[in-house]
Amino acid sequence: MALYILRRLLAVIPVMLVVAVFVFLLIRLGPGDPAAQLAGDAATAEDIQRIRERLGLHLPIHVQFITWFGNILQGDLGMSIANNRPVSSLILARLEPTLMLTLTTIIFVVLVAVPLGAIAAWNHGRWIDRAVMAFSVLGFSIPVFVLAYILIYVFAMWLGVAPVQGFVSPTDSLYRFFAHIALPVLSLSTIYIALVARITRATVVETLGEDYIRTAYSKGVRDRDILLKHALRNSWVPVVTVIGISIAALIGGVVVTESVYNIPGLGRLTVDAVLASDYPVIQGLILVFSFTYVLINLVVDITYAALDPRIRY
Amino acid sequence: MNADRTPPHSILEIRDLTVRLPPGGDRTNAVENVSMHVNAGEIVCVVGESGSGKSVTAQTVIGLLPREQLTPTSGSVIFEGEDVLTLSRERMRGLRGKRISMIFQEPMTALNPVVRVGRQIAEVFRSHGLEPGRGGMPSISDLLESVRLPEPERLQNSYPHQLSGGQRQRIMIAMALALSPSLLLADEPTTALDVTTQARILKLIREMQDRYHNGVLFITHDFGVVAEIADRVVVMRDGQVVEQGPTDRILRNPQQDYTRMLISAVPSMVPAKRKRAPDAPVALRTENLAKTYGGGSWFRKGWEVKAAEAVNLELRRGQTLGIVGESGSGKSTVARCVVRLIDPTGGKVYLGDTEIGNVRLRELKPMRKRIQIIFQDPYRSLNPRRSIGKSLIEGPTNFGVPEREAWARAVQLLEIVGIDPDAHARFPHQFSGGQRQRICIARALAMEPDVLVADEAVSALDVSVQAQVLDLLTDIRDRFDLSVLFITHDLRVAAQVCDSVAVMHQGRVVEYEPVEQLFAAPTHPYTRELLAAAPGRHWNFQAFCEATETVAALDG
Amino acid sequence: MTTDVSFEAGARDERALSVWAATLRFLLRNRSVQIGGGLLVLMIAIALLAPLLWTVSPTRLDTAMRLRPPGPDAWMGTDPFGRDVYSRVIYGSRISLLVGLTVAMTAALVGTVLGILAGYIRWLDGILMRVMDGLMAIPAILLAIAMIAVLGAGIGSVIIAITVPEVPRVVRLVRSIVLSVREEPYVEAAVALGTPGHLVMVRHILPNTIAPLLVQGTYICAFAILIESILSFLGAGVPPTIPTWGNIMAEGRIYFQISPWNIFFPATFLALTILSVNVLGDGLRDTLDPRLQRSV
Amino acid sequence: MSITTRNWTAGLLAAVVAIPAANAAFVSSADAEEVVLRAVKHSALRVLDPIMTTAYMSRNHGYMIFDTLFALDENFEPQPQMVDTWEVSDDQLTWTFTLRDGLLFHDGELVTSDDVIASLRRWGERDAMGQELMRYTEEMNAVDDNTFEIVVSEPYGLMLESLGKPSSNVPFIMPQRLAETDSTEPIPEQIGSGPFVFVDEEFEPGAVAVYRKFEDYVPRDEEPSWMSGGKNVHVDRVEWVNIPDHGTALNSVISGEIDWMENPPWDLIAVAENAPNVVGRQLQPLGSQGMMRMNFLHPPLDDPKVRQAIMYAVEQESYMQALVGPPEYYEVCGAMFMCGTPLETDIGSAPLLEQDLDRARELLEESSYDGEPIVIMYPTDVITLSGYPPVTAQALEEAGFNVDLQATDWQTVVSRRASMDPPEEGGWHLFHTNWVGFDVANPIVSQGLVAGGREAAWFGWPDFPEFEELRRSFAAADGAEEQFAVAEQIQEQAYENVMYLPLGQYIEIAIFGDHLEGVLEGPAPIFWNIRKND
Repeated sequence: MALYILRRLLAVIPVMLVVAVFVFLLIRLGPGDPAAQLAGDAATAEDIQRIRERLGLHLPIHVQFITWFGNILQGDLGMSIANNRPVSSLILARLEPTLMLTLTTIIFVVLVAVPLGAIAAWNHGRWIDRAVMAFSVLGFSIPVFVLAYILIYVFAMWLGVAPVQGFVSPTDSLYRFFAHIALPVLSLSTIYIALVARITRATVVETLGEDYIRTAYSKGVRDRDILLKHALRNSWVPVVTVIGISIAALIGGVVVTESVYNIPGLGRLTVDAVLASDYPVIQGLILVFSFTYVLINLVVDITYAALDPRIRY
Repeated sequence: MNADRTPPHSILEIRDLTVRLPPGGDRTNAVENVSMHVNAGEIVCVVGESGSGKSVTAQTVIGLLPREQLTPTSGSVIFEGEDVLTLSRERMRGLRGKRISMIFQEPMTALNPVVRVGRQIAEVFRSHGLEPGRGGMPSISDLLESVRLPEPERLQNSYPHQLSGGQRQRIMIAMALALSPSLLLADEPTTALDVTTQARILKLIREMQDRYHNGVLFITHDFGVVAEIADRVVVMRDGQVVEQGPTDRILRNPQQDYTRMLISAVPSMVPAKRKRAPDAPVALRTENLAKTYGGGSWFRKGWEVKAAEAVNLELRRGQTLGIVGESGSGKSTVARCVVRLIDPTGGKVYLGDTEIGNVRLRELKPMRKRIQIIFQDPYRSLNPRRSIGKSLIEGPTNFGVPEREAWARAVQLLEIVGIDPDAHARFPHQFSGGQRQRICIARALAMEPDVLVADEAVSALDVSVQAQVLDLLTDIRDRFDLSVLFITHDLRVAAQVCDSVAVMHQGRVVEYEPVEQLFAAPTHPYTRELLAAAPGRHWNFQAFCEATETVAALDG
Repeated sequence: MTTDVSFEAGARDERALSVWAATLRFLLRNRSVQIGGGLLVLMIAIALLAPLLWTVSPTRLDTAMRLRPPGPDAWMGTDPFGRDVYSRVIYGSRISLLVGLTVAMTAALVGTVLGILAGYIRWLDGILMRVMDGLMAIPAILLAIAMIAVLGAGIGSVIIAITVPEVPRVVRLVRSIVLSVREEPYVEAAVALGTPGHLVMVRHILPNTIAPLLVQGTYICAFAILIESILSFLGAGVPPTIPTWGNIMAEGRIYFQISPWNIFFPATFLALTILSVNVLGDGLRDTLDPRLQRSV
Repeated sequence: MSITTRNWTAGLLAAVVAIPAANAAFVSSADAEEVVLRAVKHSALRVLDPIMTTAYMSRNHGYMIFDTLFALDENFEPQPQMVDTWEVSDDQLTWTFTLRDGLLFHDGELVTSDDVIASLRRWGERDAMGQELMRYTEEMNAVDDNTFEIVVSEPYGLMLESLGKPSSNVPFIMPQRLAETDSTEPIPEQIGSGPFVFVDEEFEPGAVAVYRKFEDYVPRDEEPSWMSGGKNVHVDRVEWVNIPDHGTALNSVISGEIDWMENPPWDLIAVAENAPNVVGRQLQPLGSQGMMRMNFLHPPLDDPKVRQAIMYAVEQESYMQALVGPPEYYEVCGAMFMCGTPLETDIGSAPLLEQDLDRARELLEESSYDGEPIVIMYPTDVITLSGYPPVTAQALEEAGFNVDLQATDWQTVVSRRASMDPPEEGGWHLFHTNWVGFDVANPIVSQGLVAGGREAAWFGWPDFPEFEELRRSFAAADGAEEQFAVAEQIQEQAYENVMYLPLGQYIEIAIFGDHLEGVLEGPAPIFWNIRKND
């Protein structure tokens, strides 16, 4: 087991290296001169040159990469151009809202989508199944920002049952945390509920066709136990895989959702950084997001290995 | 066979049962007007080829027909005085596992892979409001012991994948008999098992039935098994009962042509007599052939499987060499190595005088046409997207045969293997399994090979079709003076087609003799065990009588 | 031996054609394919006929006519520059479908080539798949945003930026099909028949990828349309000089409360288009390849 | 189906319904005893150094934590703020200033003359008006801790106007150690002597900036007027929240989550004002001016005829409609120094006020223009700028130009507009921007009128030495009348050369809850003097 974990950990290295090279090249080859930006309206050519040298932008590109990568390994993601602060401190400051938003969303998605998918699978081919599938395909088709505006309009402006914007830390007030996070979570989760419900349904339908389900029936096992103890227990590997993989896509939704609901998280930081061409921040964010994604999927894999008796390593 | 029992009373009575198929199938009903009964203490075998409706019958009895696809439309299934077709879902559930239970064909998939087997057995009790080991109920260990499983305490904490196929089937039986049901349905419970395991499981079923005195409805396609276990036989075909009666009567004196045909199609254990030239040139030879898997990756150094080791075989022109073994014995590995679908890790393969086991793929290419292979699964052996004509000309055109010529040859070959040449533009799905296997043979023949490797080529076929394909194989061998390497798990088949047989066990050839000698005087204990396990070895099916010339020495 | 059976090439092609026709007929029997396909054909027709359908030039400004509600002059109202929302929405269908279809086809093509290489050339497999893993680790939208930042805003760069994150998924799909089909007996039989590697690939392995690619392609198409609208909405996509649905909504978003038509109409068209592609994809999957799952 | 569908559905419903029902609940502050003023600014505070950058957000931040020597009152008169008394020597060459007693920095140190001199020096490196002042300045000396003098080489009439310059860059006074930071690098910490203290730990760039009241601040006794007078703070805490989505921000003012919003989009002001508890007011007196700037370095815009053709092709009203919308918030105004200032005049502006495509085509015909595309930079991310370029593009096309409208973001415009390369090699022909009225209110501050060519002029680099001389004479002009006369001349020539095109004049409205009392007008947003009632 330890060897397996080690092997999986080592496999992370090439992936992250690819990400790092890609991100570095992408951004360094980009247009826009960060030094000119930093210098502002009234800057002279010498001002800009001085800033270039301060940022190391005058060095050859491979030297820049080595310096940059070395710094990253030490946890130094560089300085934000627009904010003149260490990127790592910017990201840390914005971590909590995004973390809470995504965690709440994932929990909500699992709580809603898995039962939905399971019920649909159990009623395979009947109206409730069709309704779930129709909802699912609809969920895939409504852009998150459209949904967000509809929700704000209906719940915040019209009914006045939820705040319009903002984020409150659960450590300040749990009640206000949930009040503020409710609409963002609803907007963000729709597409994932659609996705997870669909996968759950498909997996459970497939599992329900397995021989051991027939065995369970022949033993006289109750319907509920067949669904919960046999079908769902054997379906969670694909379901959890999808949840793990869709975290990458979730981040796309976070970018939009945080912008609309004014949640000061990493998604907002991303949009701000892009609009300000704040390349070090974009680099840092991509690295952090990718690393998180890889790590989560690593944990997912290791969990399977630990929990599923069939998986050998 | 159980004549000394108390007067039989009927546990199950099926009357005029008809189950409808969903519209659009090739027939309207899965089973039609089927009537049969099972008495307490009796094993009734339902025999039939695929599609005969035997499994549907069993599923109807236990109420496990696929929802909304198969519906009983008429007739009744009286179990202990109640018509199960009219019972509520919940009442039916109450019967299942308690009064009626079932075991299935695939022990590998019939157990929930993520639940420990002990808990799965306990679930039978709990689903009926009982607890194992309490209130007069047997404990899990008792049950495991009763099905002759070793170390019950340890075993009940195992997961299914940690057990062998035979052990899993025993767990299934323990589960099925946990609440002493009066009726046990066994749907081909030994078909997926190796022959030695099959013999033990059949023995266990008999034992258990002696102990619990329940009725058993045993579904099988194998008359060997029938001869081994049945008290009465019901023969089914296309959803209808052809004939039923006591085993002895059916086997000795079948009334219907179909029954006769089925019984006589079972190959004999007595090797067919055939003249062979002992000094024919060697067509294929292996020298210490070995194949080892694994060991490549830095992380998996410890993981290594020797699939085949030190295999020395010799196949002469015009002869058939059989490789017999159970699953995992390495027989298919050898087949794939000599055709170079996989690369051997040791030893040499000579095709005629040419070594082909270690040559590079480029040099191998001209040798390809001299050795061809036929696979087990007729449904996956032909590209479903290509017409069979195109499949047939593919090989020759690869070797520069003009397309027109290849087509002409394809037509000829289709005729030889008994397929209408006009069907060349059809696609594989428009043919039956047996026809496809014939087409595969034609495809191999189109290359005009010296050696034909048949890897379990008839194992997936129904017994009647199997007989025809075997005839075809023998026929073309003789007609084209082919050498055939015949891989099989079935001793009966080997006895009929092979000139000599190599028995493989755990990657090694344990015995390698001319066929008569091997069947008459096996020397290796494994060979003897294998022969002793063959179901129905006492019976000469072709002659509808008990076997006279048999491997008597092995009895007991 | 009768050789008068007709083996002429023409006859064979006819049969092959009829196979495709039969497949098409089979597909068209599926309700989802009917609904999704019908809707999509309608959208494509709108896109193709757009110049005939719009009432004024979609980029024509009339600042005196800004933010007018829907009425006889402007069927879907006007935007903050006084441009005609109806004409812009009609024009937007061209961009969305162009992006969706191009991304799907490019991703499928590039992914198939790379997938075959990965599935067939062992030493390349490791490297290629690590790169693909790396690409997949970067959230698609971030990757797209970063790439557009580098390539500059424009339809071409948006297409590239949306395609790149999709390629790894196709590569994985094709590679897994290649690896599994390679084990099929009929492929082994072809090898035993001496069929050269590239012909084995083209004749026996590649056809197996068509159905999954078709299904996956529709999902990619839907996803691409969605991503394009999100990118435009965030201001990181197609330049706002070109009326796309995302751009129309981005320009109208702040006036959501006083002129919801700026969001409502493009959103409806966007959702309908994505819906039609998704429904079509589901229908194709149900008929062609029920075991295939969608991935995001 | 007897499975637990019902339970699951019920749970789901419960989860949805559990979303709280009362609006007030979201507003209630965790720290109820503190009075917190929450404001949404027009953009995010990023750079905390108001000298290094001209960004208005940095200037606004400066007014929170720093204080100034002088400050402008509502009559455009500089009034002493940190300065207690001052005098000028008879030769008009030596200015002596004495600081008020008890001025403290947030770290508890006294404000000294050394701090002031260092601060002025740093400002003088960056700011245009500061640079002008430094050109005249011989030396700056600390007489004692509280007194300092500025010695100029010749009499300088704009001394107090410079020290009380209201908008970017404002000569804020900071501790000497901060003021010695290189002027291209941001100051390392936020210590000022202003009425608010910056709470660094709670600062999240792009999201929120937090200030608390500086308890030791000593306000002047005078009534507040614009940036001058007593800076009395009546709230404990001010939070600047950045909400990039205007609709969201507006809605949260209506719902009471936010107290104050700067510059909502004009179309939405009516929505806010219709809400019972929200008021809208113009706080910034002069308003702003739109500007179209051309590149004088490259053909065809180096040809005055082409520039004039553009002037005839466009008209102010379209720009204002596209940018602002409701007419009550904008004004068509040909005065380069703004309508409503002492220098207001409409001389030379007629071609800009009425579109005349025929004349434009005529001029174009006579000019050297031969069809090359005019590269217009189109920043799409700044709503107060994105209205202009499409209007220009359409007008130019109608006049017979070929137009290349290049969409990009404002940051790219900012770096690209500095490029003197030809348009086809990464340069540009034309861009638009806005100026706060005070920054164009006279020929000296107005960047667009600097005609010193590549070395001295603002982006676009017009090079007209005589014009430059004329502009200089404004600084030397004696008295308002003479100043006006010079200004008229300047404007006339500026239009002739098409130095830049004013695109109209608009005001910005702040909306805030009617529970705020004492909101002041001024050239920059003012957070002192405000009381928050319940």
